[in-house]
Amino acid sequence: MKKAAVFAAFVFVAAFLLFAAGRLHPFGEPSAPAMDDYFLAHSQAETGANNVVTAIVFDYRGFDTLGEATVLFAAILGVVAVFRGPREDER
Amino acid sequence: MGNFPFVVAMLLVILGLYTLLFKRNLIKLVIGASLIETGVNLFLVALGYRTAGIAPIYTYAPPALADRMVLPTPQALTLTSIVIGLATTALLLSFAVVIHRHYGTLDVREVKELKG
Amino acid sequence: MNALSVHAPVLLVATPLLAAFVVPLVAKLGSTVRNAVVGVFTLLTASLAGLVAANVLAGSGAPSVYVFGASPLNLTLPSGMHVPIRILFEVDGMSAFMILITALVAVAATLYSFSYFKEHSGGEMYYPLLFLLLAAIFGMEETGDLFNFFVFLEIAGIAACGLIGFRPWRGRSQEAAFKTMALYTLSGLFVLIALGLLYGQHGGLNIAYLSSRVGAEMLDLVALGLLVVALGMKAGVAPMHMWALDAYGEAPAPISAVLVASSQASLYGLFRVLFTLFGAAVSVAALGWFLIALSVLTLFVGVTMALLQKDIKRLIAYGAVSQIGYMLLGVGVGFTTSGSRPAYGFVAMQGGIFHMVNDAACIGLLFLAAGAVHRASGTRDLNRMGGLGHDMKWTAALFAIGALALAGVPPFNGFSSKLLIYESSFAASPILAAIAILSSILLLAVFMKVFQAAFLGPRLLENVREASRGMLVSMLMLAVVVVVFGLFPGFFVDKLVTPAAKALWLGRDAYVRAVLGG
Amino acid sequence: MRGEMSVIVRTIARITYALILVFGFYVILHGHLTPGGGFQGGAVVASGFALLPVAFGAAAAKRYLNPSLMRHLEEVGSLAFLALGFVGIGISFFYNVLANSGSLFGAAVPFGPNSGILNSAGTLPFMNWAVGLKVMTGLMTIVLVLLVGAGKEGKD
Repeated sequence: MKKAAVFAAFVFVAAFLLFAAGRLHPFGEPSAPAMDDYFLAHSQAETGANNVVTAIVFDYRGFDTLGEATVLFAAILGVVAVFRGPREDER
Repeated sequence: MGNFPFVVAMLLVILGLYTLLFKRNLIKLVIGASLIETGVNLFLVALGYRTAGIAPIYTYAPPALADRMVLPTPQALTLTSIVIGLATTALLLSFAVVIHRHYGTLDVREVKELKG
Repeated sequence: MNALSVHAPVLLVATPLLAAFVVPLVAKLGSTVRNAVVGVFTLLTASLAGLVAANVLAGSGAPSVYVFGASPLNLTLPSGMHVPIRILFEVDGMSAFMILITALVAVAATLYSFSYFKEHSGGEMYYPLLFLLLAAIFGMEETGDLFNFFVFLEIAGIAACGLIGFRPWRGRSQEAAFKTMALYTLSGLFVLIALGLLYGQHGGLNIAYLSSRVGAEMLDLVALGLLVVALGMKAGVAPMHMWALDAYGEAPAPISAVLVASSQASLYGLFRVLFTLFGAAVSVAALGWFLIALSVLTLFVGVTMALLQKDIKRLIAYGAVSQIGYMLLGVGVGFTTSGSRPAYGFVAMQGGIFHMVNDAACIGLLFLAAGAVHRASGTRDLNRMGGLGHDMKWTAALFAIGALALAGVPPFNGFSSKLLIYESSFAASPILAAIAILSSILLLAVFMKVFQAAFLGPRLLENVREASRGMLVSMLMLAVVVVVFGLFPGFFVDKLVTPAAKALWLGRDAYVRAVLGG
Repeated sequence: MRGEMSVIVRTIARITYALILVFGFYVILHGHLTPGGGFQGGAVVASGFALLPVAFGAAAAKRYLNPSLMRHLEEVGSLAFLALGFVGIGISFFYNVLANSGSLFGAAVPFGPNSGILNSAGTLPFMNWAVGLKVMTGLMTIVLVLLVGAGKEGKD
């Protein structure tokens, strides 16, 4: 019973994902590139970086990168905590 | 089939979803989560492709093609999501190792202590 | 405004991040220094939260915008552009309200942790993870960028799972952490797919910009569906609530309290998506009924399953799940009646939102008290404890306050918000009001039983000692909030809840205008 | 991965180890000019480090790479990155103060394809270094801790 419900949900989600993929703009022709064209045109002047992706990662969306560095930091803390030291008193 | 690559990326997501929902081995669950991540990353990168575009880097870019670069934002997003995926996978794997240490098995059906 | 006020929204996130990076380094100097540093940073974060909220609530009601890396810092659109290109924070009444809740829980949880984790190892990892979780929650509540929201969602998920599995010698905690992490990953990736779809359609990631562009097209609706499912999962809405029970049940007690705030931040994200991102695009009434259906299911599952539990923390976890149902019910009723009877709809919204702070305070209090009971008695099985009230008078009294507030008994705060929900949902459908009241009565019965089993009767356990002073003070802090919000609901509804409800209900245009101008 | 591998693997590892490291540092240093950056370069360096436990065994690798030192270096990298965000707070968080300033890394770059000016891009190269340090030490911490953790399990 529970498995059937999960399977139904799975089929539902899969159908939606495939439908969405089919309905998107044709591959190779982005429909709204205004923001990206801005990056391509201005990143050299505004940040001085030839690599536009680096300019976005560290300048235009630098705060995301701080978050991503934090994610790695959190994962390391989690892994180290899980594998730490000897067993302690249950309480 | 103008957007075949999107369909392929979504198929990868669906495969991962299937693995995550119906497999019983903890390591396979981690693989499922990784598959979904890969599919989503492919999807994001594919969103920004321009036919016959070049990488958005001006160093020694061929001048004739310099006005036809692929969109850079999806690449930056993918970079972020790859690192996030890596962090998730590392954490999931270490939980799996400790679970194996406690119960001597990786089968979710034998691990289930938390019920109700 | 002075420089501190201007930069307060970003400092609110940067300060706990700084703390998380610094604490492992100063932990070498001993636990006293470490605790001092942790305390200072917590107080600093809480006062910044107060400053941010005060600035917004004292202002004209327009959202304040902070653009990262822009010069000047409120330049959302470079000249000639119609798309915001940089990440920005956008703080309105609802964000301010959520920030205050988080800050309240943060201070109580940190203070409690000082005593609770005294003898445990790994403090140099525990406090940084706690700070990361708080920074991520604040970030989720402030950000105006969908991808940035996703990043903070993932930080919150990873830090939370690190904390749930923080006691690796308990196999069950690892199991709960694995389960939770798998589910968080899934929901995070759903959010990522949804924002990929929106980005592919409209070429932007800013919530305000997307809000001005999304329509009732099929692709946008698929994105909406994915976002609702993903954020609902993370908030612990039935039928995807299973992780929440394990996570709340197995996490250390102060973390369970912070996880409630984290779930509420996901719920905030859900409301933000429904009201702001898709506020102008989708048919309101149908979505409202969908939310109501989810909320009734959540209430039903939470309350009925709570009746069967023997483990005190798991039982409270079911209580926490049922409270999410109340919040959804209030907002769902607000959604359905917004067209036909806006007066009732607004009251319902107020009720749902007011219930968030009440829930954070009383569920947090209950989790902390349960942690104290577990620490003192060494068990979480209700059948094996009894008569703890003889030795733990304060904890018993505080637990009773939390339980009565949770069950919606006057004069505690749960009553004042539930009353708003009862009367407004009665306008939508009397059956809903009946269900809501019935759930409250059942919750009261459940917690009467728990209180009786744990605290009353003959002493079953020897050598039980009262919780330490730090734990009691942090519980007392939440209890004061519970009582004060219950005694003067009108004041808080006026000052805090109404701006939040307005920002969510009517604030979409202002939210978009603050970024796109015009 | 507990023992060391065959002499072929060890010899190849000795040769490629240095090359991988050099390539990784090159990717980090030129992050603002060529494909790559702090993350990619850091990952390359970490994979070079990861060769050591693969080829020579975990015990030998732990003599050279100290997990707790790695972890603290990772924290330093995070702090440096956060501090670089704070550098611009006079204007706004993450504002690139050094770009086009004429000072270090402040050279202006003409629009369009060029051969690359290393002394450009303002705070970006510093951020690349901070993130590179963070990622290389962070990934290595995870690898070493998982190695030790999995090793413990074998002894139970």
